[in-house]
Amino acid sequence: MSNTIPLAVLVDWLHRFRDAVVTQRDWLTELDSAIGDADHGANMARGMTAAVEKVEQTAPQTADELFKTVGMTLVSTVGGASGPLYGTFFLRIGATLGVVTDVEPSALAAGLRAGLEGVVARGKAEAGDKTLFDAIAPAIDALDAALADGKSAAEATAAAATAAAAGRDATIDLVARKGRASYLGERSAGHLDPGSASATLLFETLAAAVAG
Amino acid sequence: MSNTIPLAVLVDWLHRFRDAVVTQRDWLTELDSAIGDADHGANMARGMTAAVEKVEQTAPQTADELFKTVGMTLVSTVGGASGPLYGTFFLRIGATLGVVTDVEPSALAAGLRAGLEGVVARGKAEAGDKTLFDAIAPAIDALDAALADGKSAAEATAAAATAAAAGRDATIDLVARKGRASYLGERSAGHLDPGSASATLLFETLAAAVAG
Amino acid sequence: MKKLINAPEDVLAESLRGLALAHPELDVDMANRVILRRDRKAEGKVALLSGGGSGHEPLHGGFVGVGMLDAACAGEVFTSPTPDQMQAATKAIDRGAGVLHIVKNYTGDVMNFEMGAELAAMDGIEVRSVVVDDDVAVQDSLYTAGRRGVGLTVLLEKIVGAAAEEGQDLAAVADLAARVNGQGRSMGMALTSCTVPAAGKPTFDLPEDQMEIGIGIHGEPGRHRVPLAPAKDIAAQLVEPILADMDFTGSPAIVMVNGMGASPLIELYLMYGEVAALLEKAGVTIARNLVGDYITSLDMAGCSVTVLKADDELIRLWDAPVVTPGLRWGA
Amino acid sequence: MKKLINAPEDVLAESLRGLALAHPELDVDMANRVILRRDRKAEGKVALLSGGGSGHEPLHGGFVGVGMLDAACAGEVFTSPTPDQMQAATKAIDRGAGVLHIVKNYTGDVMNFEMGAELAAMDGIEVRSVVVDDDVAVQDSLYTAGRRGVGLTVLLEKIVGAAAEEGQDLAAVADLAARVNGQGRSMGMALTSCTVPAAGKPTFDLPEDQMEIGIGIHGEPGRHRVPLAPAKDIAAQLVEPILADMDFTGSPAIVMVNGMGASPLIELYLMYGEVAALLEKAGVTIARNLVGDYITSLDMAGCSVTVLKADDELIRLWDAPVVTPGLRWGA
Ligand SMILES: Nc1ncnc2c1ncn2[C@@H]1O[C@H](COP(=O)(O)OP(=O)(O)O)[C@@H](O)[C@H]1O
Ligand SMILES: Nc1ncnc2c1ncn2[C@@H]1O[C@H](COP(=O)(O)OP(=O)(O)O)[C@@H](O)[C@H]1O
Ligand SMILES: [Mg+2]
Ligand SMILES: [Mg+2]
Ligand SMILES: [Mg+2]
Ligand SMILES: [Mg+2]
Repeated sequence: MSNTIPLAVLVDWLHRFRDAVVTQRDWLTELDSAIGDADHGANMARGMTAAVEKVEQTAPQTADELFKTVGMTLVSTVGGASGPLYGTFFLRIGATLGVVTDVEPSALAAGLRAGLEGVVARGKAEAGDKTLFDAIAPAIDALDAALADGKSAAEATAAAATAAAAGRDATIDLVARKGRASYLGERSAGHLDPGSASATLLFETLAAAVAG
Repeated sequence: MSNTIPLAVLVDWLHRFRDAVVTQRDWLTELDSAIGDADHGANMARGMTAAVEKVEQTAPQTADELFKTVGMTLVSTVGGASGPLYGTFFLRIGATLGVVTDVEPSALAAGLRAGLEGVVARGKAEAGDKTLFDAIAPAIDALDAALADGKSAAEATAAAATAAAAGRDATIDLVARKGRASYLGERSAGHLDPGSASATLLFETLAAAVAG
Repeated sequence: MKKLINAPEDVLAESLRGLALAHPELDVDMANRVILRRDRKAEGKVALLSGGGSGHEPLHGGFVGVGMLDAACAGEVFTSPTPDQMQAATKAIDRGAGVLHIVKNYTGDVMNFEMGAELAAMDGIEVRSVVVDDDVAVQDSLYTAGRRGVGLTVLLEKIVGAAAEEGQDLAAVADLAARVNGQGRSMGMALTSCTVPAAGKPTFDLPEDQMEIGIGIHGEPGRHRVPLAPAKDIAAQLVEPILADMDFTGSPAIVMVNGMGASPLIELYLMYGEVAALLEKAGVTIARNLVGDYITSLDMAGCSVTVLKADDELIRLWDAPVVTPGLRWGA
Repeated sequence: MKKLINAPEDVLAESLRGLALAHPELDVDMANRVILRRDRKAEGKVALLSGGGSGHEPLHGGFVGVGMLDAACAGEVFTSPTPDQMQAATKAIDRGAGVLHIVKNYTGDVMNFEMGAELAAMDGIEVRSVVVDDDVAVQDSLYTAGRRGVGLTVLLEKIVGAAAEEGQDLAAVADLAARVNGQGRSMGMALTSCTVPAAGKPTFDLPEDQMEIGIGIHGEPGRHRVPLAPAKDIAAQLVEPILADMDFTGSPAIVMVNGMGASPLIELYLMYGEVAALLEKAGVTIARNLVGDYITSLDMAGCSVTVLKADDELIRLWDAPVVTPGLRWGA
């Protein structure tokens, strides 16, 4: 059994992520209503719908093209905080993976790590700020650890999804220091961060796509 | 037992009418909410409060002064439809009664009749238009009839009050042809006319004042 | 009731105080509740007075200024002002050329202005009146109070104000006012009731899935209660009765989409898009427009549409300079 | 949800259509969702670009015109526009003298405008930015997103727009913008939540007897939920934190009482009376004011107060002619 992830699986991931944010659109918006401005579901659904459409139209043949297409489309259709953040995330993944069609799990992990660094470069978030960072960072840490332990791509991405969900749930108790929720001060505590929720969907759909 | 009505009783009537519209303010407004603009209670309460205050300040010594004071105050403090209508009503009563201190019941009836004619001159209302005319006109008819029958002032004003209430209740089934309720067309049926309600209070308090 | 107010009975006085503080170019007579221009018109110019119940802001006080009204009388919320207010205002603004009273057709307004004009006549001032009655939601008839005066009032005050400003005499100004009134029609709708401060609760209940078509500007229920509909359908329900009542083709039209007080501009512009498309389809040429809150009904959500059949002369007067808190251009 | 709209996803495009129809003096690029002046500035003049999520009308599209913005990018409701919109707009309005981006301080707006400026720089256009952050409801700190940009944006766009119109260069215009931002403070409150069309229901529940103090302009809950209070107390709750944050005595002030979208003018004037009285008591001299809906939050009822410490130069620029749908005087 080869451990490399073919481009088709990455495309499938993006479809699944699109489906997830469309399906969970109202939930994401509800989370954003509590401590934000009630648009995160609409933003992610609009952006990923456009991104997958663009992918279907242009049928990219390499990983860098695929993720660049997604990243550019998110940047140009989402707006808000999530547009530049998710956009930069995917753009960096594409740049890191380069002109390949099959992706080694470790290369994917490196790409995701680069994506996270792009998010931090744009948004200056740190651990505990109550942002999507708090789901993505532990997910990538778990992915790295599982791969270092010799786990399969399926096992490692499943571990990443679990870690993302844990990170997401841990945002509930946090007082936001970045993004709109920070305006609420102490009132932001007790609510799940919407961006960490969509980021968890990102890793859950990755695991599902890799598992097939 | 003299049947003449002393000025003090007329002053008492106005106090009682003031108290009645203040007490029934919310009810009058609620009636006006259904088929008007929700201000008849506020209008009548504001106007009669100002009128009685003015009467207390100036202490008019004759019927014409008394009713002129009330009429002028209503005209200058109420506005809306009820201001000119009730204002004209009282102004005409005053002009008809003239410089007297004690008022014969028949003179009062003539004064009220002149007041009604003033209302009609201003507002062009006819019977069945669903306005305060529909309470005032039958009240004065009843008053005239009772006095012609040789009834006492107390009996005659009580009959007037009963007729006013009957006229008021009969407005429920009417489709309004005058005033704001006319804009509702058929939808105005099924609701009591607010002006006929305040006019009924006018005759009920007259009867009460005369009865002592 | 959720409002930015203190005691309900103080709303009018306190709002006038704020208006006076915000607009030093206006002179607010707090005792008479009359809003006047600080710089009065020159001797020999016809003066324009309007007024009505409060709760329709910026109408009428916000339309006092150069090129529009000389004064406005403010009544209590939804209650016509009183004759002595009109007398005081008429006296203050008359420059020897007479005064035009612009009255919206409501029993109370008409009767009070009639008495006010009688009082002014006793002061030796020549007064002419125009009664605006443009609301096609109301069936017109000799036996009723007739049509309400609604959105056209704004357009009329602007156009007639320009004529008075350029020095036309009272007869000409009054004739123009009558002509404008004859050539404009309006229709309104409500998504929600308004709440009269003194009443403390909504004038009518309107379920989440219903709206009122054919409302006026006093929170009175409309002619029909119908299911809530998309903007496109709402526009049709407002435009159709207007076009059915008068032919607007063949002349340039001035069109207003007016908010009732609680409908945000993003929605009013959207409505204007729908209304303009319908009018264009019906062959009406829109020469000028207004979109915004101009004649409101307190905190009611909803809108109204007004269409005025204009001509070169009316367009010229429309374009003339106006400097008021509510309408301003050309100066 | 009761709104004058068709499908929620079409609100922005359809509202822009209406804006374009209503204002032929504007050029609305429907593909890029950019609102521009039809008559572009002369060569060599600094151009001003702003933009942000929609739902704040008339901000920003309603402030495009002579003496104010050269273009505005419209994002989805409450969602910052995207970098390519800013790139297209910047390119369209640059007259060789550079472009100032006026950005409200929200993470999304700041990031998107940063990327937009990067793209414009790649097109060889000199871009400077000012990030407006005037909301005293938010604790300022190095570790957070900082204060929100709210009402001061309106005043800044007017004043800086006048400077750009009279030919000041990019450095001067950018410095002026930074100076204005440093000298103004705002605070807002909500009586009701707004409803985002795509969400379909109010962003937060607010009981009949409660209000939110310290809200922004995106329907986000405020800093505190407190019992509903009279206008007098509300004014104090808005004015005090502003005065606590900055000393406004000794200079003329420009003051805005702004409606959040569903509060009628009669209430806003009343609030202005309360605010002006409090400021006067605190020794603040109000030189100019604005009362009305200028930066809204969809259909939210409530208001905000903005105070700008001005001087003769800022007052001169404030008084300079402006011709936009939302603000107009002097021409
Ligand atoms: N500076 C930041 N760094 C990382 N993530 C952020 C930052 N600011 C906001 N976010 C994330 O963005 C999410 C909100 O996205 P969205 O609602 O689409 O945008 P907006 O806040 O502009 O409305 C937040 O829940 C948070 O996870
Ligand atoms: N033309 C008229 N003639 C007689 N009464 C009238 C006329 N128009 C209205 N009314 C009376 O006035 C009442 C309404 O008074 P009010 O609510 O105080 O004034 P408004 O209608 O101006 O708000 C109606 O209920 C009706 O009885
Ligand atoms: Mg959001
Ligand atoms: Mg009434
Ligand atoms: Mg009334
Ligand atoms: Mg947003």
